[in-house]
Amino acid sequence: MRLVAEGLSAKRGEDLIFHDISFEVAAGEALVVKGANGAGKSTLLRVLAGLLPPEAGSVRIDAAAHTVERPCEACHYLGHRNAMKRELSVEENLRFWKACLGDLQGGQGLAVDAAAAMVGLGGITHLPFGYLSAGQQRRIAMAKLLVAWRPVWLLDEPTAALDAAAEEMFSGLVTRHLSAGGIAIAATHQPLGLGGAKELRMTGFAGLAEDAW
Amino acid sequence: MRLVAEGLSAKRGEDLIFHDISFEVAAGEALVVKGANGAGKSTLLRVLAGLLPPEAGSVRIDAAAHTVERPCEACHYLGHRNAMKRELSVEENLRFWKACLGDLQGGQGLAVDAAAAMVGLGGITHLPFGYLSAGQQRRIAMAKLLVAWRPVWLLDEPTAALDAAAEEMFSGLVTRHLSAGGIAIAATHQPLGLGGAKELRMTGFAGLAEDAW
Amino acid sequence: MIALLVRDLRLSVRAGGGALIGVLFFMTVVAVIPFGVGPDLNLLSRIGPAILWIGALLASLLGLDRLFQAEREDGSLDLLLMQETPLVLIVFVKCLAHWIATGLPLVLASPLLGLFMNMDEMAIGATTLTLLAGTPAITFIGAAGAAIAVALPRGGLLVSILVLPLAIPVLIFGVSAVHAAIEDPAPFLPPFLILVALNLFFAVVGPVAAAGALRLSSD
Amino acid sequence: MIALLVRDLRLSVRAGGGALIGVLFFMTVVAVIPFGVGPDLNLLSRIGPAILWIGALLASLLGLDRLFQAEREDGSLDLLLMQETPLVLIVFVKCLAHWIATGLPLVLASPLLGLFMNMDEMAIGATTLTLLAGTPAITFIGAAGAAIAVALPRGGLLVSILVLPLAIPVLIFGVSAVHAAIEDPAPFLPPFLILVALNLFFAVVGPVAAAGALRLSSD
Amino acid sequence: MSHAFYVAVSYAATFATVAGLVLWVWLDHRARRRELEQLEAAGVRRRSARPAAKSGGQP
Amino acid sequence: MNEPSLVIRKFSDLANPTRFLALVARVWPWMAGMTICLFALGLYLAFATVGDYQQGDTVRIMYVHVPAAWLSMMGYSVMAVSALGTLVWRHPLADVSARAAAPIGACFTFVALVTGSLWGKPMWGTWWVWDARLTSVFVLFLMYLGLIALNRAMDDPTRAAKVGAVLILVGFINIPIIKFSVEWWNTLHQPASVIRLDGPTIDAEFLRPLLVMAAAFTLLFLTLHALAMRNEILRRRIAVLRRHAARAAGRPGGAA
Ligand code: HEM
Ligand SMILES: Nc1ncnc2c1ncn2[C@@H]1O[C@H](COP(=O)(O)OP(=O)(O)OP(=O)(O)O)[C@@H](O)[C@H]1O
Ligand SMILES: Nc1ncnc2c1ncn2[C@@H]1O[C@H](COP(=O)(O)OP(=O)(O)OP(=O)(O)O)[C@@H](O)[C@H]1O
Ligand SMILES: [Mg+2]
Ligand SMILES: [Mg+2]
Repeated sequence: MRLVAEGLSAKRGEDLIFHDISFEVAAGEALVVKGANGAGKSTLLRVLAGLLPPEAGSVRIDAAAHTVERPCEACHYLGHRNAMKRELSVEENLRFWKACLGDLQGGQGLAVDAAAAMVGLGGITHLPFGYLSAGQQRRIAMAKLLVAWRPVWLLDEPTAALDAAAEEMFSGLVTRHLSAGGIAIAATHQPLGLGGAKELRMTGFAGLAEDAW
Repeated sequence: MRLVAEGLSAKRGEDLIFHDISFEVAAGEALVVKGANGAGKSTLLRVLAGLLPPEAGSVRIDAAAHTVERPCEACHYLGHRNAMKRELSVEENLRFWKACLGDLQGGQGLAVDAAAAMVGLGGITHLPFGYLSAGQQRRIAMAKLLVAWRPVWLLDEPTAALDAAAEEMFSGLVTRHLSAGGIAIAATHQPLGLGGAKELRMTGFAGLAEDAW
Repeated sequence: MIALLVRDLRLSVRAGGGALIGVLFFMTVVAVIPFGVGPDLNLLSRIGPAILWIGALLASLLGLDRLFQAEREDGSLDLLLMQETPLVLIVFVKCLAHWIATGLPLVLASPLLGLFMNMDEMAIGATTLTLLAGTPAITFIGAAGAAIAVALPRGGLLVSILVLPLAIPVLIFGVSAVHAAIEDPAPFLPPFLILVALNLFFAVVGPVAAAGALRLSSD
Repeated sequence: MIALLVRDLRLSVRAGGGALIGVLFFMTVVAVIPFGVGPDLNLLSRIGPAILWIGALLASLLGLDRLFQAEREDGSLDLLLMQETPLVLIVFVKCLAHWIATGLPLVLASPLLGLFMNMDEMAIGATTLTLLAGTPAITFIGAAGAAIAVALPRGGLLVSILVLPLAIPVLIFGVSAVHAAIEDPAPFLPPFLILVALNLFFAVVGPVAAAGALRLSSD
Repeated sequence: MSHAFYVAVSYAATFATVAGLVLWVWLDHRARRRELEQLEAAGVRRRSARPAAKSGGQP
Repeated sequence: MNEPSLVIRKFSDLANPTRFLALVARVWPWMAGMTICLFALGLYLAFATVGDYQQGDTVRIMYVHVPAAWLSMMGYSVMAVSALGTLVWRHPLADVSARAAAPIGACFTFVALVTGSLWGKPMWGTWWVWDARLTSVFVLFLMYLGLIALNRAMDDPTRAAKVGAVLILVGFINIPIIKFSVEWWNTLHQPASVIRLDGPTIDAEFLRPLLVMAAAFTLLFLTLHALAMRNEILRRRIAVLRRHAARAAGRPGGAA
C-alpha cells in the first residue's frame, strides 16, 4: 500500500500556501513534515485529509487492502482539536468513535479499555473528558487512533502538550502502527523520536495564486 | 518587587491537586514549573491568576511600584486559549486588549504594530484572527502580553505550537521582560531557553482533601 | 449511525440541553402569556394554538444554532466529514436526534399546556397533531441554517434571514390547520396535508443543503 | 470600558445574529398572531400591546445565552476576571452592548408592528415607550441567567427558564402601563414609573448577581 | 361525569405519583449499592475503611 | 482560612455523612411503618365521613389535595433552609438535602396541581384558571423542575451547590405569594381555613381526616427525603472513589 501525492498545491484565501508538492509514502514508512509557523504544514495535512480541496494535484492510495473511494476514508486525522465531548466520559467518547468510524479492512481496532491503557490512562475512562488535564486529553485523542483501524495516520503537532514520558509512549504507538503496515504523516516542531522517517520541509508562502485582481 | 506564594494548596472537584507549595520570585527572576501531565501545573497557574480560589495558603505581591488589591491584577495570564475573537482582525483584537487592560504603573505597553512586529508578524495585523495558523495565533496571543504592561507573566505552555525560531523569539521576549524588572512564571514541558531560571517540580495528586463522604 | 444517534441523545440528556429543558422552556413561555394578555379564558383559548406553535418554534430554535457549531469547535466535524458514510445521512441522524431530544417532548407536553390555555379537546388534538407533523420540519430547516452558520464565520445574519422566513410557512399552515379543525366550515385536511408535505420536503432539502454547506465550510 | 462596548458592538454586527435575528423573530411572532386569533381587528388591537411585549421578551432571550459563553470559550473571560476594573462594571457594559445590538432594534421596530396589530397612535406610542424603558431590564436579568449557565455546555434554554419568571414583573407593569395609557381612567404614570424603577433595580442587581456567578464558575 | 370519577382519578393519580417516587428512591438506592459493591470488588475502598490511611494508590 | 475550616470540622463531627447514614439506616423502617399506619387511618377516615352538602363526594379530594399543597410549600422551605446551610455554614449535608428534596417537592406539587385541576372541573367548571393561587403554584412547579435541570446540568457538585442555593433563596419569594395569594388578590380558590391565626374555621368532621392525612403526607415526605439523601450521599461517595481510583491508576506508580 502506498499513499501518493502528486503536484499538490493549496490556497488559503487568495494565497497559494504551497505549490507542486509531490511525495510517496509506502506501508511501514513515516513522513515528518517540518517548517516554520505558517509554513503550511496544517494546510497540507488538511488537504491530505480531504478537508480542504487542493488547488491542483491529487492524492491517492495505491494497492490498499480495501479500495476506498476517497483517500481520506483510509485516514485518521488528529488535528489541533481533540474531537471529544467534554461532557461525556472518556469511555463514551472512545466507544462512540469506535462505533462511528468502524474498522477498515486490513486491520483491527483495539478495545476501548485496551486503547486507553496503551496511552497510559487505563483506569481513568469513567472520568468526564472535560476533567482531564491538557496532556491527558491529548493522550485520549491518540487512543482514538487505536480504537478503529485506519492504515494512514495524519498527525498535526501530536505531541504539543505532552510530557517526556508521553512523547516516548507516542513514538511507541507510531512505531507499532508502522510495523503493522501503516503509514504515518506528522507535522511537528519537536523531534518525534522516529528513526528513519522521511522528512518534508515546507518553506511557506508560495506567492499569490493568480494576480486576478 | 516580589511575588510570594505561601502554603498554597488547591482542589479540583474533591481532589487535592497539590498541597502546601511555597515559593518566592523576585523582580527579574523567572520560575519554570515542571511536572508530568496532570501534575497540576495549569492548576497552580490558575490559582496564581486568581481564577481558582486556593484551598489554603495565599499569594501576595510585595513592594510593587503600584500596590494592587489582588495580586492577579498585576499579572498577565497566557492560558491554553488565546483570548482572541476569530471574527475580529488581529489589530482589532490587540487594540481592544490594550485599551481594556491598560498599563499598570511602572511600565509602558508597546503600540499594537510594534508588538506584532516583536512577535514576528508585523505585516498581517489586518487579517482576521481565525485565518492564522496555530503558531501564528499563539504568537499574537503573546503580543497581547506586550501591549499592556504587567509586571508578572503567568504562562501556561507558551511554546506549545511554536517552531524553533519562534521559541527563540519567545525567550527573547521573556528575557527583555525580566530585564525590565518583570517576573515570569511558566509551566512547560519543553526547555524555554531561560538561563538561570528557578525551577519548581510538581508531583501531582496530593490525595483526597477530606474524606467527607 | 446508531452510535451517533445515541451519542447525541446522551449529550442532550447529559448537558441538560434536551428533553427536560426544552419542555420547561415551553411551559415557562406558556405560563408567561396570561401575565401579558390577562387571564381572560376566552381570549386565551382563541390565541392558544398560535401561542403553543410559537412556543414550540422558539423552543426548537433556541438550541438549534449549536447543532454543528459545537461539533466544529471541538473538531468532531472534521472526522465526520472524512467518513465513508454519506454526510447527508449523518446530518439527518443529527437532526433526528435533536428532534427526539427537544421536539418530541414538546409535542408530548402540548396537550397539557392546551388544557392550561383552556382549549377544547378538538383544538388540543389538532394542535398536538400539527405539532407532531410540523416540528421536524423546523428542525430540518434549522439544520440547514445551522450548517450555513458554520460555513461562513460572518454568516450569522444570513442564517436568521434564511431560517425564519422558511419556518413561517410551517407556522402558518400549522396554526391555520388547527383553526380549520375548530371552526367547522374550513376543512382541516388541506392545510394539514400541506404541512406534512412541507415536512417531507424539508426532510430531504434540509439535510442535503446542510451537507453541502458543511462541505463548503471545511477549511 | 468604551473599548469593550465597541468590541461587543462590532462583534454583534460582524458575526451577525444579534440584531437582525431578534427583530426577525419579533416580526414572526407578531405576524403569526393574526392567524391564531383570526382577522378580528378589535381583538387584535386589544391584545396588541401584550403581544408586542411578549414578542419582545422572547426575542430578547434569543442570543442572550452566548453573552458570556463565547467569552469563556476563547479564554477572554479569564482575563476579564483578573482585571482591576470591577467585574460588575464589565458585565454592565456587556449588557449595554447587547441591549444596543438586540434590544434597541426591537424598540425601533415596535411602532411598525403596532400598526400591523391595528393599534391606535396612543397605544403605539405607549408601547414603544414602555419597551424602551423595559427591555434593558430584561437584558440585565438575562445576564444573571447567562452567567449562571456559562459553565454549562448547552445552557441556552436554561438561561431562558431562569430568566422568564423574573421577567414577569417587568412584563406585567409594561403591559399595564400601556393599558393605562389607552383607557382613560387609569393613570399611565404609576405603572410606568414602577417599570423605570424595576429597570434601575435590575440594572444594579443583574450585573451584581452575574458577576458573582461568573466568579463562582471560573475554574 | 360523576363526582366519584373525579375522586377516583385524584386518588389514583396521587397514588401513582407517590408510587413512582418510592420506586425511584428504591431503584436509585439499589443501583448505588451495586456500584459500591463493584468498586469494593475492584479493591477500591474508602480511606477510613482501610487499615493504613495513606494518600493515593490502591491497597 | 483556618477559622471556617475548624467550624466545618465541628459540624462534620455533629452530622458527618457516615453518621447520618447510620442514623437513617436505624430509623427509616420505623418512619416507613408509621407512614403506612397513618395513611391507613387517614384513608379510612376519609372515606368513612359523609360528603359535603355542597360539594358532594368531591370533598374527599381535599384530603389529598390540601396535604400535597402544604407539602409542596414545605418541600421548598426545606430546600431554602438547606440553601442557607450551604451558603452560611457550608455544611456538606445541606446541599445533599436540597438536592434530595427537589424531586420529592416537585412530585408533591404535581399532585397538588393534578388533584386541584380534578377538583376544579366539577366545582368551577374548568380545569384551569389563571388566578394568582393556581399560577403561583404552577410557577413553583416550574421552579422545582428548573432546579432539577440545573442540578443535572452541572456536574461539579461543589460549584452547583452555591449557584443552586442562591437560586433557591431567590425563588423563595414565591412561597408567601402562594400562601397569601388568596387574600391579596380575589381568586376562585378558597381562602385558608385551617392554618390561620384565629384558628381553623373548617368543620371538625372534615378537619380530622385532613389532619391525619396531612401528618401521613408529612411523614412520607420526611421518610423519602431521608432515603433520597442517603442515595445522594452514596452517589457522591461513589464519584469520589471512582475519581480517586482513576487518578491513582493514571499515575506512573499507580496500580493499573
Ligand atoms: C390546580 C388547581 C389548584 C391548586 C394549584 C391549588 C393549590 C392549593 C394550595 C397551594 C393550597 C394550600 C394553601 C394554604 O396552605 O393556604 C390549597 C388549599 C386548598 N385548596 Fe386548592 N388548589 C387548586 C384547586 C382547588 C380547588 C378546585 C378546590 C376546591 C374547590 C381547592 C380547595 C382547596 C382547599 C379547601 C384548600 C384548603 C385551604 C385551607 O383550609 O387552608 N383547591 N390549594
Ligand atoms: N475542570 C476540572 N475539573 C476537575 N478536575 C480537573 C479539571 N481540570 C483539571 N483537572 C484535574 O486536575 C489535575 C491537574 O490538572 P492540570 O491541568 O493542572 O495538569 P497539568 O499539570 O497542567 O497537566 P498538563 O501537562 O497535561 O497540562 C488533572 O488530574 C486533571 O484531571
Ligand atoms: N482558515 C484560514 N483562512 C485563511 N488563511 C488561513 C487559514 N488558516 C491558515 N491560513 C493561513 O495559511 C498559512 C498556513 O497555515 P498553516 O496552519 O497551514 O501553517 P502551519 O505550518 O500549520 O503553522 P503552525 O506551525 O503555526 O501550525 C498561514 O499563513 C495562515 O495565515
Ligand atoms: Mg499548524
Ligand atoms: Mg496544563
